[in-house]
Amino acid sequence: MADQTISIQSATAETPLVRLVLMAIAFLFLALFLFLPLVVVVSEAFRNGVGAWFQAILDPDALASIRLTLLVAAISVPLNMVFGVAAAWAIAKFEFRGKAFLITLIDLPFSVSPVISGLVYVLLFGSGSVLGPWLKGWGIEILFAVPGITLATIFVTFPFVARELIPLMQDQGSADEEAALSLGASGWQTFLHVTLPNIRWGLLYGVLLCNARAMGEFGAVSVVSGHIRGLTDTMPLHIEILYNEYNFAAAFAVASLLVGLALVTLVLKTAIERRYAD
Amino acid sequence: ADFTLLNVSYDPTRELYKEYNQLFIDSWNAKTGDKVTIRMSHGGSGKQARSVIDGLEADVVTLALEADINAIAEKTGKISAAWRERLPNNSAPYTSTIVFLVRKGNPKGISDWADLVRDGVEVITPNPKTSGGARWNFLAAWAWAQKAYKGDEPSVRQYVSDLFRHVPILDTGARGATTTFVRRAIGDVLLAWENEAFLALDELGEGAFEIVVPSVSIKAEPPVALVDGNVEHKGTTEIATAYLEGLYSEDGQRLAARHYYRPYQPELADPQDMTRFPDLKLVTVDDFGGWKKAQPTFFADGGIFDQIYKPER
Amino acid sequence: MDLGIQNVSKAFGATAALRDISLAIHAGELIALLGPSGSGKTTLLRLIAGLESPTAGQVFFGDEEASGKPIQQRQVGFVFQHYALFRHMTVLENVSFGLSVRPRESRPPKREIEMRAMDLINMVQLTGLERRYPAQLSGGQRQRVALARAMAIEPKVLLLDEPFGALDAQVRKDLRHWLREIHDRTGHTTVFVTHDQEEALELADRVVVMNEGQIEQVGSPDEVYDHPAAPFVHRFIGEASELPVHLGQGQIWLGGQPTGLASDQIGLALLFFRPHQIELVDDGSPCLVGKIIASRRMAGTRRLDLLVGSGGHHVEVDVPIDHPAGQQDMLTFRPKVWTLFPENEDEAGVRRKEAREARVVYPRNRSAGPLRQYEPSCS
Amino acid sequence: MDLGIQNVSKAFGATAALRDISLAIHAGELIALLGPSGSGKTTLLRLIAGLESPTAGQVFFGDEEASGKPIQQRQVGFVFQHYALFRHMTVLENVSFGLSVRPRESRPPKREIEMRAMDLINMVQLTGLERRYPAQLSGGQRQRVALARAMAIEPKVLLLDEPFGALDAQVRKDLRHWLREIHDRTGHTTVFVTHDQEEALELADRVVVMNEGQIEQVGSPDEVYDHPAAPFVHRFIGEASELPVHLGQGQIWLGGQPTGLASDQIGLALLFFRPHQIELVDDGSPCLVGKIIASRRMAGTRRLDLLVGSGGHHVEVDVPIDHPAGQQDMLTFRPKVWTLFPENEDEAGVRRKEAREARVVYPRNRSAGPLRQYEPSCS
Amino acid sequence: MTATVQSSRWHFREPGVIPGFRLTFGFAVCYLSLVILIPLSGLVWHSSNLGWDAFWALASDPRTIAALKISFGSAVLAALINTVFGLVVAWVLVRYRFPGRRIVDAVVDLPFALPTAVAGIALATLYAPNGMIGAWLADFGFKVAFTPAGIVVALVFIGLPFIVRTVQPVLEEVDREIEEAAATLGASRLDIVRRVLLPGLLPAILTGFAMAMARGIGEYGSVIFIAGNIPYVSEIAPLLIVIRLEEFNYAAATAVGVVMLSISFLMLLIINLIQAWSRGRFGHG
Ligand SMILES: Nc1ncnc2c1ncn2[C@@H]1O[C@H](COP(=O)(O)OP(=O)(O)OP(=O)(O)O)[C@@H](O)[C@H]1O
Ligand SMILES: Nc1ncnc2c1ncn2[C@@H]1O[C@H](COP(=O)(O)OP(=O)(O)OP(=O)(O)O)[C@@H](O)[C@H]1O
Ligand SMILES: [Mg+2]
Ligand SMILES: [Mg+2]
Ligand SMILES: O=S(=O)([O-])[O-]
Repeated sequence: MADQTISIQSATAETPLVRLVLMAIAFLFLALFLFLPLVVVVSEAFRNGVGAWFQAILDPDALASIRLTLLVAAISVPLNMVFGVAAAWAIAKFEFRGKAFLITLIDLPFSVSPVISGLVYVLLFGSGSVLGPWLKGWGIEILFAVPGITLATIFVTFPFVARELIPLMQDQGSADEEAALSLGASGWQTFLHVTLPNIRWGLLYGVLLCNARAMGEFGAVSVVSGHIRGLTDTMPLHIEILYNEYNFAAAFAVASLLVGLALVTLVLKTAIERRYAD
Repeated sequence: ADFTLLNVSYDPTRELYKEYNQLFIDSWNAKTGDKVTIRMSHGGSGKQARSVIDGLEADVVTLALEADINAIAEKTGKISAAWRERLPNNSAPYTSTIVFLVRKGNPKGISDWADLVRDGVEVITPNPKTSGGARWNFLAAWAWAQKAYKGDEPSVRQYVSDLFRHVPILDTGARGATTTFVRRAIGDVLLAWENEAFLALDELGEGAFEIVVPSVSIKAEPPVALVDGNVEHKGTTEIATAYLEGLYSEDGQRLAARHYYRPYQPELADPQDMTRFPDLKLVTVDDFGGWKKAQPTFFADGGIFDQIYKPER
Repeated sequence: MDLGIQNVSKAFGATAALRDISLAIHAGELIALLGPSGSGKTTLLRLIAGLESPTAGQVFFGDEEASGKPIQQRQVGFVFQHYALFRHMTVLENVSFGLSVRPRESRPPKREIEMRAMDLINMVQLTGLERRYPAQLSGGQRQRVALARAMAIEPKVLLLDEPFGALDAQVRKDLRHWLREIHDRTGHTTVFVTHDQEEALELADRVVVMNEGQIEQVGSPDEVYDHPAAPFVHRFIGEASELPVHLGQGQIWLGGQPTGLASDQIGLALLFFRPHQIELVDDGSPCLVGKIIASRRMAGTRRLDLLVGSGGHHVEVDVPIDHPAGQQDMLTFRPKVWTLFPENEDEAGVRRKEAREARVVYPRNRSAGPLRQYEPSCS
Repeated sequence: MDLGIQNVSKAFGATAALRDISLAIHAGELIALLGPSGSGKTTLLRLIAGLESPTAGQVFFGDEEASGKPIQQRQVGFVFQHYALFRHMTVLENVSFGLSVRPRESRPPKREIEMRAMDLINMVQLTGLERRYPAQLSGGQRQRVALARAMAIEPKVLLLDEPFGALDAQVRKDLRHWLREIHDRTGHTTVFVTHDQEEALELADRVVVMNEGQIEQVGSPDEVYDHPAAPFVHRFIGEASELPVHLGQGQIWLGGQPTGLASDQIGLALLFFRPHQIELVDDGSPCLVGKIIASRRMAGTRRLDLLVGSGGHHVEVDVPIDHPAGQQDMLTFRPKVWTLFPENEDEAGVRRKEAREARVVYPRNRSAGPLRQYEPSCS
Repeated sequence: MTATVQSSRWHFREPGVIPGFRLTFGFAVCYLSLVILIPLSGLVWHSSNLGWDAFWALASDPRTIAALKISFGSAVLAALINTVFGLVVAWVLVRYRFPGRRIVDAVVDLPFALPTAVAGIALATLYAPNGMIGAWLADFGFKVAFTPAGIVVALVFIGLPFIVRTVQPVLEEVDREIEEAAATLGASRLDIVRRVLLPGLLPAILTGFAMAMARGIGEYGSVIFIAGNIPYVSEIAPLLIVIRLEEFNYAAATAVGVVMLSISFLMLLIINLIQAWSRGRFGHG
């Protein structure tokens, strides 16, 4: 499009003025709601200099929270990924009754308040429940420990991969899979060699989003964490603690780490996609 | 042996316990040779109590309100019903009170509770529903009004109601309210824990704020208690008890004073620190019939606090 | 490998895609499944491949009933209409796929897989392109990769679903020859689907004409063209003009006029003939008379649109390109070759209606419009 | 409305899609733009519509230069290959669209818009379907909605880009007639794009044959078929067999053998003829001799693949269906109608290479494979 | 895969050759039940402890209703704002080429990744009367942070990617010819956008709107930092849940939760049904 010789106004493009206005609106909007918050986080993080930033990150409690966050993400993201792939396979490759209902259920966690997402596990595993004390009797801690935090995270990030894959796989249909089967491939080989490569970008994208959200979840985790410093505080919770200690620079330093991680993964994903997508 | 203690506390005690824990670890180690790790959990007082109720394995709770510990005792039975009698001063090793924090030079000329409902005055306090400190704020205001209106309940209600109409933001916790007042520069006066107010002066802007002491305030008694159910199970009864008792020791009391808490035994604290606490007339929660009565009357669902927020329209 | 289809039905929910179909395919044959859209061609092909299972009936591979055989073991090469090439694999990888997913014990060594794949790529004339990805190939090239891929597993049966459907007319034509050659060379039993009768006639040993889930006729191209077994076949294969006639007195009559065509039957019938199989009549003997309403050039001949008989039946005939008929108003002619399908009074209306609906309806003998104001005059 | 295209070029970046094209289209004509993929047909059509603007040259609407005219004011009806129907609008809404977006002052009242749209829907034989959405229509029906929609704005010029490209062969054929009728009835100036020569020949008043961004020939269907102006046209339109010959001594020679065809020119040339325009020779006179390598049924005739001459040139000819040639090994024949295009020694190789690349390459006179082991024997 | 002869009797799933239905469907449903359904049904069960009358009293409590109104109102408003501007953003990202486009594109997902509390704090910092934007707005007499408008600001941030990410792919797929066709029919650019493009995007917009809104209704972390949290004015429903919890009143908390959950679920279901309907009718997804 770029090097078209425009002597008449193209009917399918806006006038340069309109285009300018639209871009201005978009940029202004993004600036107000996305970039400036980003700038705030980063500038606050480095308010006291790079040294202070490193100090905040290398604080043992901060490191513990980073470790915990990574651990929780490392458990919940693969689980949700496997679920997402399985659900998308079942939904996209087969016709069965109640599909729309199933899809709605998969969407549901998006619309559940994080407070409730945490609460449901408190109700399920709290001392007042049947399950909690019973598990405790076996020495299994759910609430206020890694399992509870992981469960809450799984709940909140549940739909990301499936949501990304379902429309993609529905669009792609089953012809490739049928071809592979007719060539003698087993179901597993078909998935591995044919389906997976076809959905890799969608999968990657879903996993990245899922991961970013898993590491950033605050509300739900806050309810089930117990906020034990250095033990059950994830990064977002640690940020809150620092903030409440009037240690703003440190709070934003840890926050900037999350932002940085998110940005790097998102940009990386864009870059990879651009290079390898045909 | 190695021990791990979990102290579930409320927001403004972070700095105090950070120091006290180290103190206790060292002294316990010196005394018994045991290694102790002390874990802290901070948050709004009510939320912390709820976590313990839901199974957070706290060895000790050091909360903002007696009511919160009562709730744990009632709902779980993990704390003995007679917990208040176990330690001196109703299990409150330190007390505090509610003061006003105003901006430098006190531009609105606020000197007492009556000034808070003047036109154009904005008051910052957290939400009594979610913040322990805020309940003390509420009771202090109520106490002053009772005195001012000679116990005329409708006038008292009217005053408190007016007061909250001057509150533009109800943060969920004391720390949030402080941040709003200090960092966001919203409001003319912050109703704060005395220790929070001093901390704000120290940490957030030397010279930017002033403390105003009202004519009447309340003696806030943040209590501490052993969670028997948990310590028995974990075998930490002895050390947890020692941990709480240590708060009453000379070291403990001095630390409390240094962190702007009024020690139970002022004579044990550094006199230098004690000079910072202004004299003021304090009522206590017992004047409201104790927390067992005050909590449901004022703060339960449908209580007085909810009533004053009932929309008039 | 002989293929047997015995009383096979297939329903999708309420739609019956196939109704009680039986068909025997002999080893080494090249069979075309020909029929309009929705007639069940793809469904039948997928049933043979094992991509669908029949609602009733059986499919035989040789003497063996195939129902218990999963698709992986059927050894059918299936070429999908839109190729279904693996986009992330090169041509070579696509062609090697079938061999490389074999269980370890029967899988050839890597070098051999590659060699065999290269041979196939060679055979389909794509040498030099083996490192390309499907996106970098033209439609015709992709089609050939799909074929090579299917043949790599040494199938006993090769199934192709509209192999050239998505291609340009020109390319399609070229690939036809080439498919025939491949077939002749390899000797596979081959079944291909098409809705293009020209393709079916040109390519296949035998043509299976399908309609609404049923087989209307099976026969060699010549048979189905020259001796259609049903009106549907006549209409669908080759060009057809049809006239509702009645028979009696040893003659065929159109609207009370004798046509000069002999028949010893009696009753109502449909007369079918092909536009190019007519002779012009100028000796005044009984014949068909048509009002010429349009004339157009068709490669080597001139095609005339006529309105024939008092009913104004639309009919097409071909005349030599330089024939003066193009300049005249009326044409007198007689079919040289024709077919009669008897029909009784009640069915007549229905049949004609069906015939019209089978094709897209365009203004023939309907109301209004300047074109349809001519009243045909009869001799 | 006359249309004039004057020295128009169009480049997309480095690709020249059109190179210095000039063309005059007369009011009321039905013109076909015919050419292989990528030859610039769509680009030319879009230039006329104003969807693209030329890199150089001018487009005239009548006497008016059109460059300054925004597309909205050109009043061209454009029918897109894939219809580009508005899928969230019903058939009626689609057809009404053009009228309902007119500026208020020239917009007919709502009732009238609807009436006019219904008339058009009626004309394209879709009455009863006006409340349907495009997704609920068949391909052919969609095509007709697209046409009705384009005609609703009472265009001066109707442009159609491969109007039937996406349709079934059968449907395509039916719609052709119908388009011709519509054209005759409405008298629009109509330009349509196709790469299907049969369609162009059957439908158009004049055919514009395009190749690589240039016009190779403009003429009536008969002209371009019978008198192709260039080898490309001969190859592209109708079926063509070609042989590299040389001329001399009043004769045409193939590989040193006389062909029995007369020519008074001298030098190298390409001899073109059509498969059906041959005569069989059995009187021993000079002629072409071909080894029969394949035979297949084509509607009314039999098509033979031959290898001719010592070079083994691939050639196709048609013989009557019942001719015994089908059972023989060799065929002796002569073109009845033929065309010569001279070429000089240097170009010869290049030309033939081009010819081959224009189509998909399939095994003709290349290496290996059993089919190509025949050595043609000459008379 | 048993390829037994099937009669036309009722079956749960259409037969086919692709393997793995039982495995994937089974796993998906089990996992869904374990992680989502059982916990959620626990919620419903708990609220049922209340009994219907108490439940109704709570659900119809003016405070609850006010909070729900505020939550839904701000969520709707934020989703509307996002719809308008998200559409513009998607348009600009799809249709225009400018340096840094891919970075901007990537950053749109940021709200998914940023901890909500951080988002709330950052937005409060910006929009507070002494913040960068807040101070500027204050000059014009606008207050955003710590007013109901603050809730909307937070929810706009939270919901933005939902709109952009659902509209963007559909917009990318819009056939240029559709626009050209409209132009040849005489439609102005505005007409084309208004009457041809937007209706085509409607299902996607609707989905994005619903998702953004559903997410907004439940949002807690970011909102409490920037809303004033004043009962009846800027107290959101999730905060009310938290307040009930602080009162150790689980039943009441779950009751509010169940009301929110039901409304959200209903909304999602309706949207999915509309989607299915429009797919059937207009032939796109
Ligand atoms: N998976 C399916 N679900 C429901 N109906 C189907 C399915 N596959 C085919 N059908 C129906 O079965 C009938 C036959 O379809 P089939 O695809 O075999 O036709 P076809 O002859 O291949 O047509 P085409 O030339 O259009 O490809 C049609 O009515 C079709 O709608
Ligand atoms: N928008 C564009 N940008 C770049 N190149 C283009 C564009 N449109 C067409 N071309 C190029 O211009 C040449 C002519 O294209 P055009 O679409 O006119 O061909 P066509 O004759 O319509 O072919 P087809 O039969 O495949 O539709 C081709 O080489 C094509 O790649
Ligand atoms: Mg088919
Ligand atoms: Mg084109
Ligand atoms: O920490 S508070 O409970 O006082 O908010």
